[in-house]
Amino acid sequence: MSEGSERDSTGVVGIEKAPSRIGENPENRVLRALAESFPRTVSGGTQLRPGVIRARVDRSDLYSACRTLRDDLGFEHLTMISAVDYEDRFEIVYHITSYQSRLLIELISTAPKDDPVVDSVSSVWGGANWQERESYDLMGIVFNSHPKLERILLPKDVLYHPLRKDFRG
Amino acid sequence: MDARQRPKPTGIVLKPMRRTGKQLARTLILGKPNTVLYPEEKLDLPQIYRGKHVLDFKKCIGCGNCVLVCPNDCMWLEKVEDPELGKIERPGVDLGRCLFCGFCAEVCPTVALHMTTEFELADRDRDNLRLGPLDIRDDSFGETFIEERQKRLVPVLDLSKCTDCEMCAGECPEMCIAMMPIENTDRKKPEMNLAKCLSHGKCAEACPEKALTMTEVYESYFDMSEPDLVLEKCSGCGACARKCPSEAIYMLEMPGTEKTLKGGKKGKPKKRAVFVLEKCVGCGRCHKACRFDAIDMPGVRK
Amino acid sequence: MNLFEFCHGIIHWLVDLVNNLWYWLGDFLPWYFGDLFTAIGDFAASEGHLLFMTVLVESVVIIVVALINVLNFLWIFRKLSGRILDFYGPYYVGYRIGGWLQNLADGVKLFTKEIITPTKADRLGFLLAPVIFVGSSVTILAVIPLSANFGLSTTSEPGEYVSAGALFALAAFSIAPFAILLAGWSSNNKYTLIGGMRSAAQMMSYEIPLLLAAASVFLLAGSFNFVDIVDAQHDMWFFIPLFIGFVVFLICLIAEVEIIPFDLPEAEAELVEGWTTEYGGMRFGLFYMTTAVRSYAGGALATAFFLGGWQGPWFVPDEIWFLIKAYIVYTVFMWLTWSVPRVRIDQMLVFGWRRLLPLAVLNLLIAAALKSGGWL
Amino acid sequence: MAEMWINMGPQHPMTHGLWNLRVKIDGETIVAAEPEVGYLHRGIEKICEARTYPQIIPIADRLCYGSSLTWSHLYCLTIEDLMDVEVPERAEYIRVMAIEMQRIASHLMWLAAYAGDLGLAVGFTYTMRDREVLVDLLQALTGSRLTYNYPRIGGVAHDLPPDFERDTIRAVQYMEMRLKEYEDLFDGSKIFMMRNVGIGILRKEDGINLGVTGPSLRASGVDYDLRKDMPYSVYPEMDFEVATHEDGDCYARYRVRMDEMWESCRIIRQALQKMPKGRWRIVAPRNAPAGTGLGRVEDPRGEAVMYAVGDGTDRPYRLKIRSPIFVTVSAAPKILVGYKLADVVAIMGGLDMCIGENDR
Repeated sequence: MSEGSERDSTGVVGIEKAPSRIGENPENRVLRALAESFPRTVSGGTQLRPGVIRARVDRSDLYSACRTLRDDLGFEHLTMISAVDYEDRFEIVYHITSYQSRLLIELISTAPKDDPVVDSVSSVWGGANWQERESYDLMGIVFNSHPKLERILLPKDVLYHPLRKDFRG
Repeated sequence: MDARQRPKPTGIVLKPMRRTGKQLARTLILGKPNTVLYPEEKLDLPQIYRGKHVLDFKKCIGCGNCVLVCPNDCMWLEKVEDPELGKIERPGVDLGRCLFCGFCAEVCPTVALHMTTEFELADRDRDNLRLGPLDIRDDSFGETFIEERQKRLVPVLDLSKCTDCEMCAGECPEMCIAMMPIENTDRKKPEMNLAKCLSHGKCAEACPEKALTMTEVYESYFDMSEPDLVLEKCSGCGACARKCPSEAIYMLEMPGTEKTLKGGKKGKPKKRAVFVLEKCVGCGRCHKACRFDAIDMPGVRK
Repeated sequence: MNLFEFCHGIIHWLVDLVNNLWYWLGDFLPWYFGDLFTAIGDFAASEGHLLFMTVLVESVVIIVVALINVLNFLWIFRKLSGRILDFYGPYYVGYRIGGWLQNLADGVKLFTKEIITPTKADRLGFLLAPVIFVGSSVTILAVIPLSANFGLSTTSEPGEYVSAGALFALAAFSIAPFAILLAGWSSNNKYTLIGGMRSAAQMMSYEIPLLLAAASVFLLAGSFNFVDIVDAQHDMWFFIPLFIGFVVFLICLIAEVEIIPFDLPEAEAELVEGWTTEYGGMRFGLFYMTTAVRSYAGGALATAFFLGGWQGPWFVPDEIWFLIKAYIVYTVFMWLTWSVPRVRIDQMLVFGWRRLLPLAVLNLLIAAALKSGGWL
Repeated sequence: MAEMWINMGPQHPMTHGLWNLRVKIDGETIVAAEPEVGYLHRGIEKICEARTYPQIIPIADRLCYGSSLTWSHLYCLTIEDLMDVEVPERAEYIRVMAIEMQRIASHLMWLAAYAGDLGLAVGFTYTMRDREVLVDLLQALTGSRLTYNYPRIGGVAHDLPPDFERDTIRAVQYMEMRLKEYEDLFDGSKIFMMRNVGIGILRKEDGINLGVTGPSLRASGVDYDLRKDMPYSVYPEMDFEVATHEDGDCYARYRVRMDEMWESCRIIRQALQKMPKGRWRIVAPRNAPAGTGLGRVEDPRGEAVMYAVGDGTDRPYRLKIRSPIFVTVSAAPKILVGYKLADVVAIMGGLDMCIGENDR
């Protein structure tokens, strides 16, 4: 796959492309690059710890934000997708790692209770495939344009999503 | 990289055959392979091995903390009659559901519950795995058992003798005693910061009324919830004091709680529950016993 | 005295005893009974009947000895595996004789199990496969002599045995793959099918080097007879001049008896239990036992062909020498088996055709050169 | 032979657990593969929502039967992050030492299963025998043989037992001796090399994109180890090297795990040397504040992550567990296609499946 080697180089170039200020740490650089690319949809960028940053992204721009993260900022490893059922919303949390700058970004997207749909990122990271299926299976989040959105841990014929808070066994 | 040399992948089958041949020669000459012939030989188990439970009836106070902390709900409290101890409540355990995590032994405030090294617990009948308190009773086990948790001397206050003289606070070398007013009353009482206390015992020596006594308590690693009295609701009935397994509650007349009668006269002071938090094991029985919801205990269900 | 004479003597004595009884009994009965008894007695004393009964008893003796041998083999297999793998092996059943009775106990257990035939299996093939497998393998034992005096012979002349015994043994050895293929196909299971196919390919490619290595021995000995082959090794055991052939023969034997580097037909990691997956109860027990029979036969063939047969110092009987050598060959098999992983089927076929076959041919050339040069 | 589907599992010697690998074979060559998981789903994430924080520790142990200590440690790390608890230094050293022992034990168990898969029974028994040495040590330390329930939120359950340092040093010396023996048994065997070299090649780009982590990724040449690159606990104090290999085949995965065992022996020695005196446990608060906590550790199988959401009570609101092998097995079809049927056991065995954490 020529795409891989290309991605290695573009990742480095992408970080260099963003004009760096003196003394700016890589966490802030990533946050600023993300906020500059998506000024309206990315918000709440904070640094939690050295090496760990958090940002919120609107679900309309989730897919393109993930593309930017992978292609331009070098976040090539999707660590985990977790879905949380809050009282008023679903939160889909993406933990994404960069093998080059050793950073972890916690990208949070929200979906309303009555419409738990977000875009699938399994075409960005192949590792997202099963994790999205798991979120669909246990929490009922629907991922748009997922190649095979089926139940994975539970049998095919169950009707509920057990990790939702309103689920009573 | 000192001890490590990357092996060169050489040899066809002779290298592994040399290893297995050595093994064959060793077992044939010694005549004893590594296997333990189980029913005849057994492994040495360490003392902290978590097997079947034993309960020291005399040390157990029946607080039920083991029941609270059990992740699998496999313990329960059962009423038993003992010729020496009278009517008591002691825990039983369902080994069929037990995870052998050892939390029950770890949380036990008087170190009455232990786990032995006995692991041969299989049975043909599931009911036989439900062990009541009498099945796990072994009053002498604790003598053979070295408890890892340390005992600790802490000052315990008898509020009825206390005269608010502040002598103890002045004597403490670690400065961990402070006189705090009791809410809604006129009294003050010394409060100890037990995290700083080094068990010198100076405060108990200094107390002129002998209201402070040094008592041995086991260290606890579990943050059990503590009772909190809502003074307005307390009727002074004393149900909590009767239920408390560790005698950490006693009833005391509180000056400053008298109702003002007609004519400016003051009535008798009310009896109120007083908690000795140093002794409290956090079992929540007072909370359950209180009919007036006067005792708050976060996290304990009624 | 050899086994034939021994059995012949016993049968003769028995027939004489019974005939005397007949004749004595005939004296007391009416004449027609007496004539009948005389006729029966004459038939019993006739040369043909005596020969037939002798061979029958001889076969039974040989089979019983062979089956006890097989029990020994299984015991050695399990005990040796245990020691190499650092555990005890059979221990409690027959405690005083080192757990020797464990195999009998397992056999009894397997006898008590239900024999299941899968619903969609080809019943005839499913039934026939164990019969062919066990029958052909046990037949090998009939022609393998334990010594010059202990074997199946047709005359009382020592040394005159089944004249092409070695050839017969090798032929019977190679019937088994058909049974395996039949078992694999008739079980109607994908694992068994793949196992059977693998077995066919494996046997086919390892049969040829095996036969070529054996052919070099026949060439040097100038005979297909076991006794002649062993006699020809009186001066020098054949594994010294034919070392390449010896190694090729051992490797091919490992493939033929399907133990670990080449146990692909029943590779339990990928094919569950290979072609025996659907067999249960004593049918499986028979397969298990027959594997030991084939291992013993392989060890015996290697002993007879290359290791001088029953030749050895006089203080141990010839039969024991033969058994000891066969056991040592088997021990080496076991040692190798537990030291290496299993190969893959394509690697194995490549190894068979590209390495072993040229080596076997080279060995045959060496043997021919030795023979024509007159050195041996 | 026509193409046909073969079900390897749920009851199959290759699976080491309960899952199903459907492979489509053409003769003996694999043309398609499709893993099916979920047979061992116990709903641990839901169970955790009904348990108090300490009660989850023994349940986190049950996630993986091969390396249970890593998972309870990961859980404790996560909750310490959520609660902002500082762990005593001695406890950190004890944890690191115990985890490295667990890592060796887990890798030995993997090696045992792997050798058994390839048909090398000696490899199985010898590695399991030597794993017993470490299990005995962990038993003396924690009081149990498989599910240790040893870490606590804010420390560890017990201090080191008497004579533990001496026994550990002896065990490490024994292990180093044995590792050489394994290298003779495995690397020195031509047949083992035939079965491993060039089999199941996972290329670097594919490995990164498919989310493969841990030894399987390091075998493909990615030098990424959370112990080095995002250090937790006292790993920054330790001097060790990250084992990597360039080839990405089964042999590389085997080699990386063997080298990791050597490195773990080094870490155990250092942890024993540097271990300070002092307390090994503090009392953790009962309730967690509202907020999130994240814990990441380098599991023997890859990158294990837990994400906890607290809501101010004594029970977690949500606990998400990222199982490394769940993602790795989703990459299996990519690795399997094109190899022989017999290579399935080598490839899937080389990925170190653990169904307990996979299905949760």
